[in-house]
Amino acid sequence: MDMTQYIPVLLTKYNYWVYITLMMIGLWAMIAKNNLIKKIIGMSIFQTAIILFYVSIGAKYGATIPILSHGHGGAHEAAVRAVDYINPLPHVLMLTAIVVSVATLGVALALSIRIHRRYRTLEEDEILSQLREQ
Amino acid sequence: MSEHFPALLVIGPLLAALVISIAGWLRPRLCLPLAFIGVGVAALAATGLLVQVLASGPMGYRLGGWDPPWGIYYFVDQLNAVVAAVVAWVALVNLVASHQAIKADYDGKQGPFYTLYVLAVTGLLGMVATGDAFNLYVLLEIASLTGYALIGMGSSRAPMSSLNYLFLGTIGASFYLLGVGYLYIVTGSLNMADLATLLPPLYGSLAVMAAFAIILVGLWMKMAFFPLHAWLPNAYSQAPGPAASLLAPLMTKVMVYVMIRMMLSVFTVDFIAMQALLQQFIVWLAVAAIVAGALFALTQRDLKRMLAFIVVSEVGYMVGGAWLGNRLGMTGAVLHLVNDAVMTFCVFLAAGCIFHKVRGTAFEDLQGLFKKMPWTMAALAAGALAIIGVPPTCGFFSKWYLIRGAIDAGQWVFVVGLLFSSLVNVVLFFRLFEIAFFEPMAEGHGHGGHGHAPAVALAEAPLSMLLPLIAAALGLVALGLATGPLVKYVITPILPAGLV
Amino acid sequence: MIWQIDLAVLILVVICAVGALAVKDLVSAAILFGAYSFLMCILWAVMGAVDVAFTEASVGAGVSTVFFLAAVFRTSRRSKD
Amino acid sequence: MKLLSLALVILVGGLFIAATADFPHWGDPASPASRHVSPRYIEKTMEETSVPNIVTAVLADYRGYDTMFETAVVFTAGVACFLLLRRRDPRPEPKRVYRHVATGVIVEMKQEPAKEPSPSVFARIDDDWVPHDLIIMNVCRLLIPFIQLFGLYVIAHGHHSPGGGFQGGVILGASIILLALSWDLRTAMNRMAETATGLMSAVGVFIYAGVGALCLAMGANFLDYSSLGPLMFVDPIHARSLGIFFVELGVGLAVMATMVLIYKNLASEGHLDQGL
Repeated sequence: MDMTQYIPVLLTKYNYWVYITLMMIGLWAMIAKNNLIKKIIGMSIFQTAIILFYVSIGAKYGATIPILSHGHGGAHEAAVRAVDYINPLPHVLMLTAIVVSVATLGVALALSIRIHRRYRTLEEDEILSQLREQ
Repeated sequence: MSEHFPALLVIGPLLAALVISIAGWLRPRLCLPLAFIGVGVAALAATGLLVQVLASGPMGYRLGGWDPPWGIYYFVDQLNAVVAAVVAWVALVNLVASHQAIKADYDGKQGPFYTLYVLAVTGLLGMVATGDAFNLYVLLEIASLTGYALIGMGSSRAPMSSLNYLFLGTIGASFYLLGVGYLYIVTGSLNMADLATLLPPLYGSLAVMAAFAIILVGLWMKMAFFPLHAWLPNAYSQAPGPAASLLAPLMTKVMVYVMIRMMLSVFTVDFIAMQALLQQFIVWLAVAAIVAGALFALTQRDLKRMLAFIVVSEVGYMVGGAWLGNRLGMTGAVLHLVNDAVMTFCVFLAAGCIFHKVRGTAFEDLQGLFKKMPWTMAALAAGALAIIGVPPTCGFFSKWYLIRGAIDAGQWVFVVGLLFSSLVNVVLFFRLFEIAFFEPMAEGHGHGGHGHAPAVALAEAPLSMLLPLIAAALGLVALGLATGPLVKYVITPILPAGLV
Repeated sequence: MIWQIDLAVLILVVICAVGALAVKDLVSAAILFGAYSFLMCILWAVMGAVDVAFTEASVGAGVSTVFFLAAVFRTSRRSKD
Repeated sequence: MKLLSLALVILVGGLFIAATADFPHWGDPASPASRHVSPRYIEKTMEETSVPNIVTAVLADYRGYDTMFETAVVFTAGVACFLLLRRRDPRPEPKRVYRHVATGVIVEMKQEPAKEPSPSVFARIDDDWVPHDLIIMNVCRLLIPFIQLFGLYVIAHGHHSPGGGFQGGVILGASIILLALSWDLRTAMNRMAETATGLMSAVGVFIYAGVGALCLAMGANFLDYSSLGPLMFVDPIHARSLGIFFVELGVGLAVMATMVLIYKNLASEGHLDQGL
C-alpha cells in the first residue's frame, strides 16, 4: 500500500481536521458532562475551535503578518502586494469572536453562581433530583 | 435625514441603552423615560423606513462610508422594513405595558434591567436591518446575551433554564458563525448580496452544502424548531413577565426572518429548488414540530408553559411554509411571521397581566378570572382566537395562505398537521376558558398566603398594562383586515421571480 | 509559517483540551484550560495572526482563567466527572 | 446518554470532515478568501487610513460597525453579570476580621463594632483570610504600574504594532484584578469604586458610538471618520487615523471597566465585600 499519496492531502487539510476534533470534544462535553463548570469549559473549547478554523482560513504560505513593514515616511511608496501579507479579515472577525466568547463565559459563570446559591451544587443530576422533589 | 433611517433604527436604541446605564448609576428615575426615548426613536425610524421603502423601493446604507463588500452594508427591502416595524412597535408597546411590573419586581436594579431591555431591542433590530452575514452574528450575540440575563432574573428555577438556553444558544450561534466561515472560505466575501452573486457557480460544492446545513441547524436551535426546541418552554415560562413578552414574540420570529433571508437573498431559490429531498424532509420535520408542540401543550397545567409550547408549534408553521417551495407558502410564512409576533405578544402580555395580579399562572390560579379581570381575559380570548385561526383575526389569513400553499405543493401531511394543531388549539383554549369562566374562585385563594383578602388582590390589571394589551388585541383584527395590502405591497415584491 | 511546529502545537492543544475536561478537580481544569488557551495563542502566532494571538493571550489565557477560578472558588471545587 | 452523545458527536464530526474535501488548501495564496475582498484592505489601507497595522484599520474603520457592537457585547456581559449577581443584603453572619497594622495581630469580632476603627490602625480583612504574603503583595504592587503603562502603550500603539483597545483594555483590567488577587477585593474597590466601574464601561461604549454619531452630525454616514477632518484640522485620511484612535480609547475604557466589574461580581458572589 502506498501511503505517500495521502501525505499531500494530510498536509493541506490537517489543520481543518484538528479544528473539527476540538469542536467535537467541546460539543461532547457540553452534551454529556454532568458538572456545569465542565460544560462551560467545553463551551469555551467549542468556541476557540471555531476561531482556529477562521484563523486557518487566513493563513497564507510565503506571506508575513498583516502589518505593513514601514511606519511613516517615503518607504511605503513601493506598491504593497496582497500576496505578501496574510489575509487580515479573518483576524478581525476573530477578535470579535474572542470577545464574544469571553462575554458569554462571564454570563454563564454568573448564572452558575446563581444556580449554586440556590441548589448548593453544580452537578446537573443533583439539581434535577432537587427539582423533582419540589 | 431620511437616508439615515437604517442607521438610526439601531443607533438610537444603542445610544439610549448606554445613557440609561449611566443614569442607572446616577439618576435611576431617568431610566424609564430614556428607555421610552430609545425604543421610541427606533419605532419612529422603523415606521419612516417602512413608509420610504414602500414609496421608493429598497434602500441601503453604507456604514463608515465604505462600499460593500469591503464595509458593512445595511440593505432594507420590504421584508426587513415590515419586520423591523413590528419588532420596534411590539417592544415599545411592551415597554409601556410592563414598566409597572418592572418597577415592582426589580426596584433597585431598574437601570441594568432597562439597559438590557433596550440592548435586546437593538440586537433584534440590527439583525433585521443588516446585510452582512458576520455583522448579523455579532448582533445575534447581543440579543442572546441580553436574553440569557433577562430570563435568568425570573423565578427561582430560571437560572438553570437560562443556562441551558445559553448552552444551546451558544451552539446555535457558533454553528451560524461556522457556516458563515464555510461560505467565506469558498467565496471570500461576507456581504449577503455579494455572496448571492458569487455562490451560483459553487452550488454543487460539498462545502456550500455543508455551510447551508450548518447555518440552518444553528438557526433552528435559536428559533427552537422541533427536535432542537428543548430550551424554549422552560426559559420562556420562567422568565419574568416583561422579558417573556419581549423575547417570546420577537426572538423566534427574528430567527425565522433570518432563515428566510438566508433562503431568499443568500442561497436564492434556485439553490433551494435543487434540494428536493431536503425540502421534503424539512416539511416533515415542520409537521412533527406542529403536532409535537400541540400535544405537549395539551399536557401542561400552566398557562405560560402552554403558551411556550404553542410557540414551538407556531415555529413549525413558519418553517414549513417557507420550505413548501412555492409563492403561496412563502407568502403564508412571511405573513404568519408578522401575525404571530403580534398574537404571541398579545397572549404573553395577558399572561403577564394575570401574573402581575394573581402571582401565578397555573390553571387553578385562573379560576373565576373572567369576573375579576374581564378585559384581560377578553384580550387573551382575542389572542386565542387568532392562534386558533378564526376570521377576522389575522391568524386566519396566514393559515389560509399556508394551507393553500400546502395544497398547491401537494403536501397533504402539512395540511393535516395544520388542521390538527388548530383543533388542538381550540381544545386548549376552551379548556382554559372553562376554568376561568365557570369554576368559582377557590376559598381563601391567594398566592404566598400573606393574608391579604383575595377580593382585594384580584382586580383588573393597572390601566398602563391594560391599554397596551387591548391595543395588541385590536392590532390582531387590524392586521387581519390589512392582509390584502400587506400581501400586495410588502410580500409580493420580495418574492423572487424564480419562485413559482 | 512552519507546518511542523503547527502540527506539534496542535497535538498539544488537543491533549490540553482533553485534560481540562478529564480532571476531577475544577481548579486543575481551569489551569489546564489556561494552558490550552496559551497553546492556541502560540498556534495563531505561528499562523501569523498576531493580533488574535495577543487577544487570546490576554483574554483567553488571562482573564478567562481568572473568571473560572473565581467561579470555582465561589461554588464547589470537586466535580463528579 | 454519554454513549449516545459520543455517537452523535462522531457522526457530526465525520460529516464535517467530509465537507473539508472541497476546501481550498490550507495556506494557499490563491484561495478565494485571499483573492476576493481582502487584497483591497492590504493594498489600500495605507493610502486610505494611514494605519500600517491592517488588522487595526479593518477592525476600527472598514468594519468599525462590527467592533462597536463587539464592545457593546462586552458591555452587555458586564451589565448582565451585575444584574444577575449583585445583591445588597448583607451576608448572613456579619463576622468582622481586623488586622492590627503595627503588630500584625488578627482580631475577630462576632458583632458589628460600635464604631468602625481607623483603617490605618486596624485594617479590615476577609474572613476566609489567607496569610498575607509579603513578597507577592509587594512584587505585585511594584509590577502593577508597569502593567498599566504597558496597557496604555498597547492601546496607543495599536496603529503600528499588534494590539489596540481590546488587548490594552484587558491588560488594564487585569492589573486591577491582580491587585484584587494579591491584596484583597476591598483594596481594589478603594482604588476603583463600583460606580466608577459601571460608569466607565458605559462611557467607553458611548465614546465609540458618540464618535459615530458625530460623523452623522457632520453630514456623513455613521462612523465615517473622514468627515471629522474639519473638527480636528487635519485632512480626511488623517482624520480616519485619529478617529480609529479615539474609538480604540473608548474600547479600552469599556473593556477595562467591564472586566473588573465582571471579576468583582463573580469573586464576591455579588456582595462586593470580599474576594477570593
